[in-house]
Amino acid sequence: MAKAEKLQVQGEMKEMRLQEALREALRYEMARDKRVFVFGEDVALFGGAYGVTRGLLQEFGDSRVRDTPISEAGMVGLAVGAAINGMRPVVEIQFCDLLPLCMDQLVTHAARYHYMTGGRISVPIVIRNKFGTRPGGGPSHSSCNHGAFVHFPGLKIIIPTTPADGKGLLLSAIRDPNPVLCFESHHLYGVKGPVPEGDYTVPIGVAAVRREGKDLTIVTCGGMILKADEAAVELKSKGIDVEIVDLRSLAPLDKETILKSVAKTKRAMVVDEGPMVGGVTSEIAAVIQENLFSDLKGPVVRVGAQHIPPPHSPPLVEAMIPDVDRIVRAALRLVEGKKPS
Amino acid sequence: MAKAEKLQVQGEMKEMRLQEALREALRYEMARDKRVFVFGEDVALFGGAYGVTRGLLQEFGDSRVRDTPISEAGMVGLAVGAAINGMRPVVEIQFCDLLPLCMDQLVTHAARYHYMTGGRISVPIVIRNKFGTRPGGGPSHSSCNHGAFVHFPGLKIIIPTTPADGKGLLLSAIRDPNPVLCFESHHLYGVKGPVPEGDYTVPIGVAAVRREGKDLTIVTCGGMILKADEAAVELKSKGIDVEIVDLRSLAPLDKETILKSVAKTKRAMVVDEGPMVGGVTSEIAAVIQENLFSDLKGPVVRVGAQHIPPPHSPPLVEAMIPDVDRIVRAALRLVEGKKPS
Amino acid sequence: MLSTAKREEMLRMMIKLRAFEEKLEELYQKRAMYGSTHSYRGQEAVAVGVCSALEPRDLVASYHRGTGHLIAKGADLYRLMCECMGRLEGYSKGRGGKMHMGDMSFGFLGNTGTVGATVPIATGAALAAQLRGSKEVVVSFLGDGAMNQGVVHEAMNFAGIWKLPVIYVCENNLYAMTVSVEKSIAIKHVAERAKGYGFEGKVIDGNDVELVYAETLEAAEKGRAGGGATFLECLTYRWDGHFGGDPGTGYRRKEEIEEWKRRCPIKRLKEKLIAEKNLGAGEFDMMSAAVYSELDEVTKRALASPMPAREFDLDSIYARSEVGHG
Amino acid sequence: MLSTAKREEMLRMMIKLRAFEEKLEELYQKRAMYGSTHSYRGQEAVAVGVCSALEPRDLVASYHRGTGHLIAKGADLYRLMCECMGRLEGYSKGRGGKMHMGDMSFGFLGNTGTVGATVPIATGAALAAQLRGSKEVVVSFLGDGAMNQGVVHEAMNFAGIWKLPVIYVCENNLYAMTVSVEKSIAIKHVAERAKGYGFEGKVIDGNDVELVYAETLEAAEKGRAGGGATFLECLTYRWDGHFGGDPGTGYRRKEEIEEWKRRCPIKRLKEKLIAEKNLGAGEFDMMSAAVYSELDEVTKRALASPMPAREFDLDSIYARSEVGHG
Ligand SMILES: Cc1ncc(C[n+]2csc(CCOP(=O)(O)OP(=O)(O)O)c2C)c(N)n1
Ligand SMILES: Cc1ncc(C[n+]2csc(CCOP(=O)(O)OP(=O)(O)O)c2C)c(N)n1
Ligand SMILES: [Mg+2]
Ligand SMILES: [Mg+2]
Repeated sequence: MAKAEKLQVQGEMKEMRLQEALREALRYEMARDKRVFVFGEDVALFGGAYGVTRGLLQEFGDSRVRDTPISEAGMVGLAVGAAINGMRPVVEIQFCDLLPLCMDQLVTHAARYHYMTGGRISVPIVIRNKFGTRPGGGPSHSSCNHGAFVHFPGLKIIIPTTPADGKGLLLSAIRDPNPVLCFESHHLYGVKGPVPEGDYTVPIGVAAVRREGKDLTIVTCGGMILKADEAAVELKSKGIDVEIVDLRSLAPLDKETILKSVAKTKRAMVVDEGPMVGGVTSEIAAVIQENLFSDLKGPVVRVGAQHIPPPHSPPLVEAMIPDVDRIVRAALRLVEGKKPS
Repeated sequence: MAKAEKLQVQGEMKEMRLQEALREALRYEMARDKRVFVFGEDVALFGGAYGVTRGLLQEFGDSRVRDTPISEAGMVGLAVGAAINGMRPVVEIQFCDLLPLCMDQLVTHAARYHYMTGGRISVPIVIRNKFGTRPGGGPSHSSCNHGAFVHFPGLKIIIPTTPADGKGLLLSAIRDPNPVLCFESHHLYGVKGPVPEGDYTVPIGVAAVRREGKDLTIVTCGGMILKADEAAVELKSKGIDVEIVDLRSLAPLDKETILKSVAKTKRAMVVDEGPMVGGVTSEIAAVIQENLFSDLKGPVVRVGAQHIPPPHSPPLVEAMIPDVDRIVRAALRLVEGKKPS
Repeated sequence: MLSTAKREEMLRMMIKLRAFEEKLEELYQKRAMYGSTHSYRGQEAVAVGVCSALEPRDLVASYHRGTGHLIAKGADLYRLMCECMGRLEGYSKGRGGKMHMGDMSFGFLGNTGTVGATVPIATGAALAAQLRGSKEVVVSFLGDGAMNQGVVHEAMNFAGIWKLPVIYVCENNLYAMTVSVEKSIAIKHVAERAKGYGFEGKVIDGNDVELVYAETLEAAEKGRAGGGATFLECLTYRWDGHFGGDPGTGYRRKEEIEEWKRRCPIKRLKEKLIAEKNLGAGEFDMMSAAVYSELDEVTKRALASPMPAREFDLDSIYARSEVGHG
Repeated sequence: MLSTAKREEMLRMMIKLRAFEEKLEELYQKRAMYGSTHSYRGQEAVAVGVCSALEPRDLVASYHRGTGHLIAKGADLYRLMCECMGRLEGYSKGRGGKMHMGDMSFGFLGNTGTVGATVPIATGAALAAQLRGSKEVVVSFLGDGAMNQGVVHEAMNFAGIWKLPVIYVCENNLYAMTVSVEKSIAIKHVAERAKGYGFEGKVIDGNDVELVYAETLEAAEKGRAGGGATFLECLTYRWDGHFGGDPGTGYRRKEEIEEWKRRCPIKRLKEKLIAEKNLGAGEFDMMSAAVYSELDEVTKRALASPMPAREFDLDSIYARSEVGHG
């Protein structure tokens, strides 16, 4: 990233991939807290479809690291029950396209338990899953449905981008007394960065300003941070100074950071890998215009995925999800003050 | 309604409740098209939890009107398969809180089949369900989650308000070659209105202007039409002339009608019974400000449900969902040009 | 054999369950409670037989027809009544209503209006017990209708492969709302399905509270000893309609209802105790009167208790986090 | 007994299935196809035995490991290959890839990457046949792993209560990705579960194409005659890793793999035909060579075919409505 967020830590740093940083969080917390355990399809013997849980079986044994049958709804339901009875389960759902299978347990049960029992019960579970649209993934394996969950009260939702955030947010999630959905980007698993050692947490619900600028705020999350950053570099060369807000959490949403940035730049764009319609871009656009209407120099522009299922073939995927060029063009239109066509 | 939409029909009219009008559509189409059949929990012998399917068993027999086990996901999956193999299933899901149980079949399968088979297969199913927040319903029986489905490409979504639309939209839905989700408002089932006899359809994807006005557009859907209308009457007495757009369909969304109205009134409010965050109000606010930014005299204001699960106790429900007073106050703030607090 | 004292206690508890439903029905008619009732009358022997066999540390999960399980497991009648009435002093502060409660202080994992949804939750609670090596067992109450929910199948499979200390108590009352079990299941006894998950399924008379007690005790001991799950299909019947307002006769024959009323679980134990001379008819009436008057009392207090304020509290959706960030 | 011609046809088909996977693996290595492979090598007798016993009007639904079912049911190799490569002339115009196809012209209801999701769809297609009184039967292919999905349970229950003409062909290849069936199911044979739905479950040797054929024929006749569903658990094995790139050895013993390779379904039928003197070794080689060269040919054409344009088509999500509004 052009200008990485300064980490607020003194301790040692280690360079690692997001994938490894997430594993670090799991290892750290499993060692510290006996209540934490991990289960999911292929997480034990195989180490997880994306290697995040690799080595945990060997380190913590097959009672706390469990392979499961293919029963997503059951997995989440079991996690809810185990959490209510005092444990801290971390579940891996192989990819976010499978979340609809456990939707009832997630949105009606895990999410509502605290409220609907008058606060008597809370449900500290973490549901990790991979998301991201890419060639070859196709309609059942490469969705970005993180935006849909924002609509359901009671869930927390995190989307780490940097490896440091991967560790820090996941650690916070495991310690959080609420159900937390962790969306891990396919595009970022392999990206390296410095990660603080030891007990390092990043608060849920706090966005990060990844790049400072004065002409335009781009609000984004997940894998799109890479495209937004590239676009910012290109726009810089065209004399447009972009500020990038990385949401990190979708729920609670850090309106303060978003609004503070847009109040400064007076122009906002929301970039997301998920479908625009009814998604993250719409919510944030609505919030910004509602709060900063008279400050804005132009509409809040949405740049998200086209409203189709994620396709298989490379050119179709490219046409579907935002790329640097779409972001740059939208920025130019906005700054030049023209209505987007 | 203060000013009912003029029905575009010559034929006979009959006064009936929404509930009966929906039944009319089912009866009409079952008689006309042998491929249409109805199934769901308690729809046959009992006539449906809300009486919509009453009498169909007697009229069409137990092969075409079937009671089912409590298997929501299975029901939708079976409907998809029956549709692919040439039938026109209409499924009743007892209330929208149960839709998360069949989410995978709905959003990944029914919705994506046409796209992902390159158009070779289509899935003409109708999924009817009740929605609406009310005292005593509580967290698993009285949600409004219609807004969540907008995010998933491939579904059509209808929300009839008048009995005439109930018949006309449901008839269109059954004839549509795509999966259609029909949200039926708890608050409107019993409301009466004139319904054309015979073959009467209302196109999916076309909103209705229920009341004309020049100062402010209220965009809404479902049960909230009643509150919006009451608010309009009250605002009229305060000298504010409200135009009401009843969405009728959420997907496809009739942007044209919405934008045309707001282009005229230059002020917009979106009222919805579902949670504001990530819902219908956000999507429509985003669309309006994106398209009409420079015409607007103020931000697009969202008046939706608070971000909590639907509660059981009457005062909590009242505090959660929009009422006439909240709408009126928001309208006054908007028209007076102050920023909403 | 069970002691007389224990059996009297079960008898009193069954009366309490019944009295509660009758009171609730009365309040429903008067619109003093919100939402629907789901009367447990007729099924009392299941909740009472099961819960009497459990230890206090044991847990239960329930479903929409949950009032019986709640009371039998030890819920406070006042708080329960308040919740039905949407009062602030209800278990869920009026947020949940009678279908949405949970309180671990008396081992109640929760109930919900989504048929089948607590079955995996109960199973997960049993997993927690196993992981910790604590010795509680978990009872998952479910109706016959819930047997056809996918997640119930998934949960039972987990219980089978991981040998979890859970007892599935299926209250087969022959109907799911208006749909008879014969229409929705192609075999005579759903207990048969337990075999497919690798544990035992038994069919028992659910109106015999002593039998239910004994079978639960056995299953609980097995679970505690690491022997895994048990499925108990308890044959029983609900006397009333599915919900308040449903006479329950549109889809059931009068004779069937009458026949099952003759098999009343309360009458059965009462007559047995009387025949054994362990209970006098007068004693029974006194016991019953005491229960009913307790309920009158509770109802009066609940009716006088405050409603929640007409305000929403955004914070109420999250438990407060104790995580500090260094 | 089956005619020699029929058996030769099945042999040729099995070779075709295998050759296709090998070609796909080659293309995967060269990054000329997109997404992952899910090799069907080793399981050919199931798809071929089943589909050979079906009539053209009969339908099948498949899953992620679906190439075998597609080809055996009559998919055009060129269109199939194009789809794997994301080409415009693929069955799904490059939108779906090899896990997402459907074409009723050869009775293929579809496959999907969501384990278990096509099982209710197949069941619903059987319901359509029943409602119409048309006589097609439907085969629902599924893996052992799919047996623990909730919706599969729900679907099979529907098949049981409504006596639907569907055959569940469970290809038990002992693993779901890396998780062995013993870890995920507590009984020896999942076929046992069919009883809980009220229909027959059989365990058969899934590497014996003639047996698979015979059992399918019997089940199909039963279904057509109104006798309802059948569950066939076909014991088999996948030779390769779960997906391209997985050597398949991290969670399986080498000896196990070797043992199953010795039970190769192709070798088995070939040797039988040779032993019966119904096939010469030379004839087999010629048959094989012809299949492989057909595939080379198809691949070449597919590689030369156009990719879709880099554009999105919003209309593509809906089928065009023919409803007029008066
Ligand atoms: C998943 C789900 N589907 C449907 C309903 C509507 N419903 C409420 S209770 C019920 C019947 C439940 O039957 P059973 O499980 O046998 O319990 P019983 O009511 O007989 O005690 C139905 C269909 C629901 N609440 N949840
Ligand atoms: C619902 C669902 N869960 C998990 C996955 C990831 N996954 C893909 S294939 C597979 C294993 C499937 O095993 P099985 O059904 O036995 O079929 P096989 O691969 O052995 O042919 C898994 C876990 C998925 N695609 N869908
Ligand atoms: Mg029942
Ligand atoms: Mg397998």
